[in-house]
Amino acid sequence: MTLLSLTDVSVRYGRLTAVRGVSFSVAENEILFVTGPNGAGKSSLMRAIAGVTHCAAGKITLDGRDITAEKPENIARMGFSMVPEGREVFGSLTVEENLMVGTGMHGGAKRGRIADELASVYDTFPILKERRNGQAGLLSGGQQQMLVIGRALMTQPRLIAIDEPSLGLAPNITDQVYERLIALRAERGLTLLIVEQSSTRAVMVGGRMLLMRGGQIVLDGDARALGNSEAIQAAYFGYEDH
Amino acid sequence: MTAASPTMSAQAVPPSAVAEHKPARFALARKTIMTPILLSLLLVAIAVLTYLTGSRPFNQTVIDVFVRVTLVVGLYIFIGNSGVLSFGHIAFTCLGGYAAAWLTINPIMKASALPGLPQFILDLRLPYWQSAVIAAIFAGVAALILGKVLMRLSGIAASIATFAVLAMINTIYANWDSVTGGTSSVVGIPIIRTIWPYLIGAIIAIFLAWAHAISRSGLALRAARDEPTAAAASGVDIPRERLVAFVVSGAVMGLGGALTAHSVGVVTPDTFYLGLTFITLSMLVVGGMGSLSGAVIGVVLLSALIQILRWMEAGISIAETTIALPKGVQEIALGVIMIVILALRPSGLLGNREVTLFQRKRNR
Amino acid sequence: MSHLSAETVSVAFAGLTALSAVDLQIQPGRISGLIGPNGAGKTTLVNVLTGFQSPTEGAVKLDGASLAGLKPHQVRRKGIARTFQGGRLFRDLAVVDNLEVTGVGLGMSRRAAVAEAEAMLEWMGIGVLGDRIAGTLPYTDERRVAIGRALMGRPSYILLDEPAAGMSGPEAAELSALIRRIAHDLGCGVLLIEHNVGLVLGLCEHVVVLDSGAIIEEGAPAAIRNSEKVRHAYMGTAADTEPPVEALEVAQ
Amino acid sequence: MLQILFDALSLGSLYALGALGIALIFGVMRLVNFAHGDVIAFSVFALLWPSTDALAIVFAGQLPWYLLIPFVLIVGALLSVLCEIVVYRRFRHASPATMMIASFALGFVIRYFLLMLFTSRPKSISLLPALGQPVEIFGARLPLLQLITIVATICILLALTLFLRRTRFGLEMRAAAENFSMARMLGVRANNVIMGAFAISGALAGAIALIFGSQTGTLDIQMGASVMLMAFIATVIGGLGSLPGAVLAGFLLGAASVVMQVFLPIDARPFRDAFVYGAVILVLLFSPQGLISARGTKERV
Amino acid sequence: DDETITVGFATAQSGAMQAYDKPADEAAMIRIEEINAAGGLLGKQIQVVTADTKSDRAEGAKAGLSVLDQGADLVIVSCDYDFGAPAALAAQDAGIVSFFSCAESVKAGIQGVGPLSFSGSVLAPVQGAAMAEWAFKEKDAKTFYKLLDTWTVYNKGICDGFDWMMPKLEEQGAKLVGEDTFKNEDASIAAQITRIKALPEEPDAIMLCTMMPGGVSAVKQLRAAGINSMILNGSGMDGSYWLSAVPDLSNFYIPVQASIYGDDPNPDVKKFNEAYKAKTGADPSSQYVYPGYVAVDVWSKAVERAGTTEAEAVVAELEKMKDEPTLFGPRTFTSELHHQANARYLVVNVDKGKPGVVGEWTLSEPVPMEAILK
Ligand SMILES: Nc1ncnc2c1ncn2[C@@H]1O[C@H](COP(=O)(O)OP(=O)(O)OP(=O)(O)O)[C@@H](O)[C@H]1O
Ligand SMILES: Nc1ncnc2c1ncn2[C@@H]1O[C@H](COP(=O)(O)OP(=O)(O)OP(=O)(O)O)[C@@H](O)[C@H]1O
Ligand SMILES: [Mg+2]
Ligand SMILES: [Mg+2]
Repeated sequence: MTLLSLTDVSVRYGRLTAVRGVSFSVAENEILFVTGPNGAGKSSLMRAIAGVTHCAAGKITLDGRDITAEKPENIARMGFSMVPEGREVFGSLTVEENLMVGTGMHGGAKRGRIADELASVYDTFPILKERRNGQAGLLSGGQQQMLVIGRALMTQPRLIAIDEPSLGLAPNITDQVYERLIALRAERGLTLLIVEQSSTRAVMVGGRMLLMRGGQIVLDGDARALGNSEAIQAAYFGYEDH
Repeated sequence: MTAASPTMSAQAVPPSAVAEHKPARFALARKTIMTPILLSLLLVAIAVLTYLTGSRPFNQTVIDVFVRVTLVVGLYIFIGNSGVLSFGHIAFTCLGGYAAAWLTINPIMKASALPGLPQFILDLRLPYWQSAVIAAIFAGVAALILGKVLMRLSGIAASIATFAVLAMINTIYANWDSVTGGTSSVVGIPIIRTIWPYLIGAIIAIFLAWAHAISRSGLALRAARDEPTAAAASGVDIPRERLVAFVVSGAVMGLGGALTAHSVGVVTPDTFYLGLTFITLSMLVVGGMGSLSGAVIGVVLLSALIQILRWMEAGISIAETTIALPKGVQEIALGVIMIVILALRPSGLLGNREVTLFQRKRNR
Repeated sequence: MSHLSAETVSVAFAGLTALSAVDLQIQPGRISGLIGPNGAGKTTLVNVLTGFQSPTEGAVKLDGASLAGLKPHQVRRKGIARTFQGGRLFRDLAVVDNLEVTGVGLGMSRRAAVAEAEAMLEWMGIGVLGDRIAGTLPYTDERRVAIGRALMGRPSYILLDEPAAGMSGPEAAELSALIRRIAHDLGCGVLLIEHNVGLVLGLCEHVVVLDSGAIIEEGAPAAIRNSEKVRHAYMGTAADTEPPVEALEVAQ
Repeated sequence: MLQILFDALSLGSLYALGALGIALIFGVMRLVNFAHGDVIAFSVFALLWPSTDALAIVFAGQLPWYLLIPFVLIVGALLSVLCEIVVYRRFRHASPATMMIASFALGFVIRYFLLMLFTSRPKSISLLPALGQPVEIFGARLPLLQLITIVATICILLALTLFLRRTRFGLEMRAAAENFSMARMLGVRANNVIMGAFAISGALAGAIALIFGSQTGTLDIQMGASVMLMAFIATVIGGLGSLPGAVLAGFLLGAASVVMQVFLPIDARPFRDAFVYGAVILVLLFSPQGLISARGTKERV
Repeated sequence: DDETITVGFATAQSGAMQAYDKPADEAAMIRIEEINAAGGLLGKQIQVVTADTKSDRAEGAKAGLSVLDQGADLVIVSCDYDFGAPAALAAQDAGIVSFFSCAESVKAGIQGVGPLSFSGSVLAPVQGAAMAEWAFKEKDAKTFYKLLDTWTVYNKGICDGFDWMMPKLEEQGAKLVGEDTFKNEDASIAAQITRIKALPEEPDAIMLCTMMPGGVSAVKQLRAAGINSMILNGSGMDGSYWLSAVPDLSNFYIPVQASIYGDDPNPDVKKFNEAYKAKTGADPSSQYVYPGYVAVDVWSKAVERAGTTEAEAVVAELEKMKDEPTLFGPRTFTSELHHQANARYLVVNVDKGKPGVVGEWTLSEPVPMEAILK
């Protein structure tokens, strides 16, 4: 069943078009990688889905509902959780407070579930537990990255979108993040939408892969099959203008 | 937009070899000089028009506008380049205004009104333009001394510290009766009612601001405004660059103070306090804090707006009937318009841009 | 021989030891690597070396002379440059001006600084970016500009904090070539912090591994790759799967 | 000595209460709300009928205290929320300087609106006269009103701090304060949360208006200005965003002012404020982050 | 022009000063209307032009220039010296006579503007001196305390007059037992009150040199603290509109040029008050209405006597005036002082919240120039 679908979505910054007419859809419980070189428009696309960047054109639906002009908080409340690029932690809050910010939308009733979730995040990232009462802004770069991923998981989303999860993470931690995400997919039917610059990880994990370039989708297919194919190389190194 | 992708062909000469190809002398100055020239021409045009109309109240209005231009440009030099919002600059205007008063009032009046002044000042009576220069220097020196202490601070702490300076100077000037006349007005300052000295003052301020902005210090300070950490890592001594801007802008504010004194003929500490602070700051922010053109155009536009609203308040005759806004609506309208402008253009009318004739292009 | 060194440097934050008795030496013309898990203290070490953080114990020495008490801008003027984990470009300034700032900060005239900035951009192969406003650059270009900014005035040492983060394989390969040229053509001593293990191991002559503020291993790349300790504390699957960056470089 | 302490506390509590309102909004929006002073004036002028006569025509001012106090607090809260909806909402992504000038312009509008309705002549009104009674504590004399003010300030501080630290609303508010769009991406209804903060701040303004009005018996359109200015300074030297810091600094400012008044020789007394501001500069130089630096004001490299 | 005489008002018609300028303007208008109704001045009707200073100094200069451009023969400027001076200076430059409608600083005249400038009111020091002398002579006050609000020159002026008078009274047995200062905007004067409370004995009289709005707050706090001394003020605290702030206020004294409370000994004042009410719909709010009337009155008399509106001649006639009777007390102008160094004051007492005239006082000698210029 289709969970998220985009039709002809464009994003513009003034005169610059960062995303031009992109369409794709994500099925429930799917893993979808979005890859592509620097400046391809991946982050812009994510922000447009999350509702924080305005779509210049096109239509986005989540669960069949049109969310193109919806407020970000309402999109989040529909079960879409987004980890933006560049670690947006609440620096002045403690680590644990950061984790709790997103848990309000369940009405506070499910205290037990929140506690369980917290325990499992701490389990994945023990360092966060150690620093739970420390100020989040003082964490190291990688620790902050763990925090934002943990924070997104705390909202118990149905669809999680992560913009470059491996950014600044030590390789073994990156492994753990992926393990956890894949486990959640199996346990809860979580749908994953992951932006990575390099296709390596997609090839390793498997799943579907979109390759963006110049604001457009240039390749769409099974990650393993596409692999290190000619097409990918061309996409990264081509210099044609658009 | 991958046009920026690097090519590996650049196995070129190491940078040092290319460094011989320096741009021509004054290339930077030549490239940016259109801005102050255009801004000055704008002011000259206004002045000539005013001169031609011959209306005395309008003449006085335009004099006010030029004084404000001087002050707001002075603010811009520090605030625009350093990003530190200063609430204290009007203190330098106060210093300048009183200095001009001390130097130009008839010695007989001075001896009775301000007996606490040192004898050599009591005996002195200078022409207004000399006093204006000295006032500017005096304010600049004060800025140097205060800035030495204050420029270590940044952000809102610096804003409050500068405000504290303003409040201190205000309290001192409002109570040091023998030297400043206390809260009572200092009178006898020669009033200059021709427009030209004010025009010249404003143009001097504009060129000073421009020269500072393109200087090494100006560039380093603008960099530190956005990213102090990275600027320090680039070798920029932030407090020092701030101090430079503080002194230059302090001097311009002092000049503005002298002009204020000569345009009205009386000074009181009150003239140089919160009211003036906020109106000048507003003009700067509405015009665009990060641009010299914004500073000048902000003043001109807001002043024009105020003037139009005043005419409307006084009543305009359309087809035999006079329509007048109720008294007091002018200020409300001004506030609303300012909010609307800022809501539509949060970084001011001009943002970071400058007016030039040509598109900004690097000569490479 | 000239060198920049940290001698038994320790840093403690309230209730937390970020570095304990770390020794490290960087030499001109050589590329050293610094890796370690998140929170190991790598950035903190760079902060100490560049005057942003004063060590609780130990000292930083340049050619044997202590740098204690110098402010960051003074350290930079001694020829020790750095980049930041986030780009930290001057967002409102054009790219050339970003580089120019360093020149000016080091005492050049603006004319000289512009000339060197343009030459530097050319040399790095990103001359076309010169007029772009830095705030609108994509992530990866930001990194390159930041490196260019740090290279102004030909520093003797440059400390790069995760310059390849968020770069794809081919982009990392280009970066790798650039770093090599920085060391060889400019004679700069490079300290490279990266989580891209392939990049580090392919590039560095000497690698230091930090964990919980202490050095747990150091040596040549091959030794690090095979160290069980490092594999356990840090590398995970990366040691096996990441293609070494040299391979990609050659592939081009 | 005790008398001096009480004098200091009673002046300080007014500043402290003002500082709370400012610090709250600053904490939430990085906005230095210059309109706060005018909200103070407005909420108490709401007790009068608009008239340009010198004599005040009392409207709600005759209500019994248990209606009058909520009335003023609600007026303050409503006006403050209205400001947020009509104006500040459009400045979510603007720079602090822009917001500050916008708030100043807004204050200007409110002020001139009042001026048009009431003229600049101060209006007199006998507000809560019962509070003028002096009480004796340990031989020191203190008007009941000031005692109430001091106690109320401390209670409000405690309640607010607990509220912000312990409740979800507080957490969401601080999160929205720091990164508005990220908070929304986490499902926080950030606009509502910020509106809540404005309501509290507005009610605080109402409280100041009441205290000030009953203390001076005079309603002046400028009345909020000087309290607001001191409160603003207290907010900064207290440590931006730290409510206890703001309150502490408010009390200290009051104390400094009273102590200087008592101990300066008569010739230097008119210069009192210069000394107070000098002290402010010294505090800032020695601890630029403020007396109690709030978490998160430190930024690591 | 030849047909009419023009009076220009460069006063605040909006903003903070408007509340003070407007009543004086209205009173001046009443005098102008009277003159016009009686056939005009030099046989010509008086025409009025106005320009708004918006309670702003820089605007003041423009307003002055604006009424001058409209041909004003007399410029009435703002009530307060600071706000009126720019317009008055413009008039001085243009060789036109100007009157401050009710400024009480010595600068509102020769000293602060020039030889063509006058004020319709009385110097502030006269008020302080008169109150001290009256309290000593008529009320038997022996111990005095001085509390100065440093906000304005006006406040300081009242206390200057008091300071000049005090040594004379001390020779006769009075005593100054203490002094203190505060600022008008101070939210609380608790510290100042504590100092008064610390005196061994409550002073007989407190000379309170202040004005609205801080003055009300100070009075309220003094009384709330249980200090019941008589409080002496300048005219600035006249008016009943603020009395509700201090319910049942007593023992509170103000000097006024005439009474707004309907009990003025001079029946013509009552007639004026009625005329004022008829014109504006409200009773005069304070005695500061009256000087506006006086300004036009003395100027028009001088014009009649000079037979011209020519500044030099009019000023010469004005300077000849010695105890020239007006509806609100005699006026004297000299070539040194275009202001009143002495005046006949009515003393108003507020008793249980009700103000009323309780006496009349004229200083035993005019305040000398040194004290005025202090
Ligand atoms: N706020 C902005 N204003 C102007 N241009 C922007 C802005 N954000 C992004 N861009 C531009 O939009 C284009 C796409 O950027 P985007 O960040 O979406 O790319 P990306 O694929 O995420 O790149 P990366 O892999 O480097 O993160 C780039 O050219 C970038 O310069
Ligand atoms: N100013 C500070 N106050 C408190 N703790 C700090 C501060 N700076 C760093 N730390 C802590 O010190 C430790 C080392 O941090 P550092 O940033 O040096 O790690 P790192 O090795 O660079 O990690 P990463 O790879 O994630 O960037 C971390 O646990 C961090 O939370
Ligand atoms: Mg991206
Ligand atoms: Mg790091």
